Amino acid sequence: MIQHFPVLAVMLLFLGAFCVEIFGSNNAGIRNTIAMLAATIALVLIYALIKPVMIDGEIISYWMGNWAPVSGYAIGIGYEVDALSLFFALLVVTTFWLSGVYSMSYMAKDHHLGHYYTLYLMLSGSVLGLVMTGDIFNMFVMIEIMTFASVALTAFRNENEGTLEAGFKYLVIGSMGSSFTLTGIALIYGQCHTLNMAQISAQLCTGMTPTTIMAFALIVAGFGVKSYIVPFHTPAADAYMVAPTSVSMIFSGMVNKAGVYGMIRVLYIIFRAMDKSSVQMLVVIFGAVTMFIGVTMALAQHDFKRLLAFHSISQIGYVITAIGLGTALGITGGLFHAMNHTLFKGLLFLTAGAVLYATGTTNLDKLGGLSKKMPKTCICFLIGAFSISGLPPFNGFVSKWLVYQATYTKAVETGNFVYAIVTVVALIVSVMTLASFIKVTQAVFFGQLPAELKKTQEVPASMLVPMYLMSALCVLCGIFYPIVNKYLLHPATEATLNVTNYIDKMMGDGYAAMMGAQNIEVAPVQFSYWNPIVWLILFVIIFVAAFLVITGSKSSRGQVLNPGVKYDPKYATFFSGEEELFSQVGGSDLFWGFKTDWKGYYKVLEGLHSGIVTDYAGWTVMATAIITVCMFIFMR
Amino acid sequence: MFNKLINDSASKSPWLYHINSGSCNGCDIELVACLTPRYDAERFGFKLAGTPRHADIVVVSGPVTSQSKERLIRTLAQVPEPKCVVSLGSCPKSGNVFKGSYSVEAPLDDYCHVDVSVAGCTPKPEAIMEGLYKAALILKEKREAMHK
Amino acid sequence: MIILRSLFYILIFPGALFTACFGLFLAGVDRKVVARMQHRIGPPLRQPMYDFFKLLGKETIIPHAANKIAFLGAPIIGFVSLALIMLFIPVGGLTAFSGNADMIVILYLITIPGVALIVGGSSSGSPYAGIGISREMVTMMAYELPFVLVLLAVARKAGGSELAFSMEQVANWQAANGNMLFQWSMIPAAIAMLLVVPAEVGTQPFDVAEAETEICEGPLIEYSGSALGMFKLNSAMKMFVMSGLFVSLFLGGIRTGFVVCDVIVFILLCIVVTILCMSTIHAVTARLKIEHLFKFYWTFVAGMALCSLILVWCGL
Amino acid sequence: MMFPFLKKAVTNAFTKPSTEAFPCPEAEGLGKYRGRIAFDGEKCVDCGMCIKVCAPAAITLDREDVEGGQNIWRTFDLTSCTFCATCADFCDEGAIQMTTDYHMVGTKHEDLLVKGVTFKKTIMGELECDTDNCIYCGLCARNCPQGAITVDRTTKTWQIDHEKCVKCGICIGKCPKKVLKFGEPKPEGVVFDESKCVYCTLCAKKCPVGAIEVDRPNKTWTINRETCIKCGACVKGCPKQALSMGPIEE
Repeated sequence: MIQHFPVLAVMLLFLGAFCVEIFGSNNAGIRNTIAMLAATIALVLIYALIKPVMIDGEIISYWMGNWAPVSGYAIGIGYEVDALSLFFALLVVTTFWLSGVYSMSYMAKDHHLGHYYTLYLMLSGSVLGLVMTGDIFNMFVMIEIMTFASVALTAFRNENEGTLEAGFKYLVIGSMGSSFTLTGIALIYGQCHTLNMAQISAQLCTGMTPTTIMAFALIVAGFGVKSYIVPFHTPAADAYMVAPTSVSMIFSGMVNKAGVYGMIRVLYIIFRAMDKSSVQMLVVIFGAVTMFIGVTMALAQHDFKRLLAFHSISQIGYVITAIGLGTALGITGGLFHAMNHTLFKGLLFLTAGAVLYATGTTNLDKLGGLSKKMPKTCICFLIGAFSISGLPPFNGFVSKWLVYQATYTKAVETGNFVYAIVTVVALIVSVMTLASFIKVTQAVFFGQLPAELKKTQEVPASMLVPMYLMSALCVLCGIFYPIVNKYLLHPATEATLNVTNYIDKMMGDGYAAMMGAQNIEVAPVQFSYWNPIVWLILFVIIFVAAFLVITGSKSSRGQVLNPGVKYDPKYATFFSGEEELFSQVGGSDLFWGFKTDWKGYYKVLEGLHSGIVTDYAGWTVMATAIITVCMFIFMR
Repeated sequence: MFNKLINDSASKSPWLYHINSGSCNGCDIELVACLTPRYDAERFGFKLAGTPRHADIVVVSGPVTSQSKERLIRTLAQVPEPKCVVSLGSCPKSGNVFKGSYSVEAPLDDYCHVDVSVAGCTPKPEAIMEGLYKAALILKEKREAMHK
Repeated sequence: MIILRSLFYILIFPGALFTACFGLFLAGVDRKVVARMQHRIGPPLRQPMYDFFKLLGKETIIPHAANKIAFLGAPIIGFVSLALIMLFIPVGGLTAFSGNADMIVILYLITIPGVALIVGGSSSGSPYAGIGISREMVTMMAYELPFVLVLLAVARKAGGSELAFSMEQVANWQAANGNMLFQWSMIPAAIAMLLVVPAEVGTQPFDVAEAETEICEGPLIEYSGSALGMFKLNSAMKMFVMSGLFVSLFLGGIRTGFVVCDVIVFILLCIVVTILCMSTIHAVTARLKIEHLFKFYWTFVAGMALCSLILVWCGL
Repeated sequence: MMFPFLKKAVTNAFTKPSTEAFPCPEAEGLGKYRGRIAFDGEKCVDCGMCIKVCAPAAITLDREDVEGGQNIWRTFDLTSCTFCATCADFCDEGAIQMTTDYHMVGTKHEDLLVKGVTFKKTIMGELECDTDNCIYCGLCARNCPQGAITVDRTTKTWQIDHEKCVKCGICIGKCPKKVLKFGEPKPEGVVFDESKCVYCTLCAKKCPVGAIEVDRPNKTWTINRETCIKCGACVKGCPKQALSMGPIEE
């Protein structure tokens, strides 16, 4: 009964999409119930899979229409859910469920929401399908649905300026990526006469022919476009900014994770190219460049959501670097960072949406001092900001530490100095991430409240609930890492590295052995010193000790005075004696020291991000060409 | 339990905040001269603070011109208790030679209670340090009064 | 029993109390030495302690533009993280908590006081504080690169093939084959670290963030009373933590029999390091501009750290 | 050199600091430092020059009538004084001196005030008797210490010897009928002695208020009584002692 669940979840979502279109387009009640019902059932179905796949280590395979493989040839479309795909499926399901709850009130003010929920369900169904499918062409179909659903959702609020342009850019670059993947798949099909991933990877064990190398390069480039690595990252920046926040949360939580899943699937399982150090080097360099350019661009942004968009790109850089290392530690770090990224980036986008919903603008220069008006959102934002910049008690710290350790141990084992440089770049990027989130904190939540924002109130509860959930998850994942590692990360890493049981499950036992694929034993990654409970007690004890010193008994200490009287000059901000006038230090001009020092670099960077679609299309083609040439050299 | 220590240290680390309400800079230079190696006010714990929030002793110099009056009052209000005001030179107390001019609203006493006044048209650094030390002792009494 | 012992570690010995008292003492030494270098008598050694207790006795004013929780919470978080860092640094061979990733934890824990100052500053809602925190952040970005390079170099040197990210391994390695400072390939890293310490603590030439003349104490502008006292305590403790880190990284090899004189040796070395890198530079130079500071750290100091990393990398 | 001050700083560290431990030794080498004002009441002749020349008007007067004269309290408000010592220069009597005492610190306003009193006897006129109510009892004559009054009951006559009378005022106290009183003081001023004067115009130059004009060619010496402040500078300045202070006629 269990193996029906994956397909059931995906089909349910597509069915829900059509029902919403038919019944719910004018009646809000029906529409919301159908949407949420479909999302919740899908959530329950996928969560039910955790026990069999993650704990018992079993792989679920399901053949559409019961077309099981005949004498070693897979004809039908097979669904295969191993630990890796379930790991990503869990991320996908959680993200789109939370986004659904969030959009209930966030999108309430918009019109013709029927289309919105249809596209929302289509997008979620397609990403869920992509993650769980075992058939490469089915994966391509899901990519197509995902791309077009996200293009439509980007341009949903087409009355705002810049949405259509962003949608168009997304369409052009996205479809270029899909076409690369399609040509790759066609070549593979020509070579291996099958579309089933397991069988393809089994057949490729023997060796790579020029066509398969070409196919490999094209598919890797296609998935690179989908996961927004640097040369292809430009549409993401615009799309995240203009899309409604509940959608941009899905983009940064799910859509680029689907790209990353595709990369892992292709690199590790289908073509098993990751044992070649040169391919590893290529992927790591792409990752490092993405990290660096993403964060430096983010430092120069004036808009809250565009800054978050560039951060998504740079965090994906982290994940790609970690995965590119090929070591067990690297993959664990990469996967954990992908999971954390979905959590804290989703949280940050939700807070951005809350700010947009409450004040109507996300321009950093117009906002300020919102922590007094929106305390709950501010707390959630701070948790998200601290976890993304990797401060200890939160989850970002653990995953980033794993990434550093992985890159540096790789550097030492291979004696290759480039990895040490990558470690340093990773650490510096982490500090720059912290810098840009300090900028946002100062620009949006602290600092002075502009006059026109006096009337802002807190956002409604249904927007706050997903925020609380996500911040709780952020903190819990950070503290209870061993549990997360045992149940989620370790099985997923093992699934990535051990290809044989993936193939056997699909094609029947002994098939892989016939083809000569071998297994790599994965030692669980311990993180020994990090026993969080001791840390927690530590933190609390000293916190209490310090708090006593500050407030202390009223009599002996100076009292802590609350600003009772409104305009008593004693509580006014110190302006060298002047009348208190509004002069908020805007977020955008916070790092002029750093920017003046790097004027040359920033001039070049802003030049490259010209905003013209043809430039971006040029880059995509150029990057694919580079990848193909490198693959030909490396895979020889 | 360390109230006594707190009360004692109130006089041992008085931080100064200097307000120039229109002075001719004679007293300002002398005040800063106190921090130079020859007079070294820092050995008593005196330190120039950047903001009134960090200040214990507010040193006012200059005959409280009309422009600086309003700012002076606001800055003085922003200093946390216990605080002392020291008037430096003759100008704050009486407007010195500028008395009677249209823009001088001299006696500082109209705007705040002046604890210690150091006379002299540019008092000597030793005199300033003696005045500041006296103010530090007054700080201690104020601290004890506040504490009870 | 373990809980009691770890409580003792946390609260008393290498943890909060010891670091606080000794930090204040070190700040006193620093001020005294700077004064003596300017040919004046200078305040008594217990002056920072007086400052701290005086500030405890003053009124804590919360401006109405400030966000109360962040305003009061920031100094405490800074204090807590500094107390935690001390647990990882081997004070004379005795570490309270040690695992296989001390250095990375220290690297992150050291950013928390900086972040606490920034959050405190920006929550006070003053424009001076806004400028102050931007400078503080740029300073953090500036010294982070050389700091990371130094840590990687030490880890690679102490660990050989499998990396030694834990301070205990570094200490044992130094006990085995002499102090890290005396390895000639590590001297550039030591110099780089000596220059990183004052930036992190924020002493004179690098206190661009808390420039009391230009932007009236930067982030600390709206602080008064016990919250300000806590921040001053934090900066004093940072002085001790950073010099302690330098001593344990580069001068950890000196081992006598008993723990007590190990601790005393550690303290003396800390004083020497403070005088060497913080007081002399403070007495001799004037405050830098922010982009000069950034350029200085990312060219000269990072270069020194990088060349020692490369030297170590080639196995020297 | 990267740090020019480094060598100096390090040597400083090991030499004795140059701070004067101020509370113990007094600051020395003050030389002509203009510190606290010292005012000697006796020397002051209440000429009022100091008040006239004091820029910040730091000097205030209050007269207090005391029997037989007037106490003139002259207060120097140090918090208002600019220590230019002009008053000291103008005070010919040398009543105002600038000491080198720089400890001018006060918590109360009174600490920084320098007060001095000059007693000035009122220049009374001669003793007169209101003869119609006088009963010629002779009490005034008996009590006069100098024996300046002679009373004859029989011939009802009352004489007084003006040279002997020191205007002590005891007789006024004794007279039962209160008929005795001092008359209008004859105005005092600069008395000019024609014979000794050589018209050298020194007195005109000395006079701070310019009350005296001397015309050498036609040998005339005039004085403007109103502006004259009776400071006595001309008397002191005249080489021939032609001028003296005394009662003047008109």
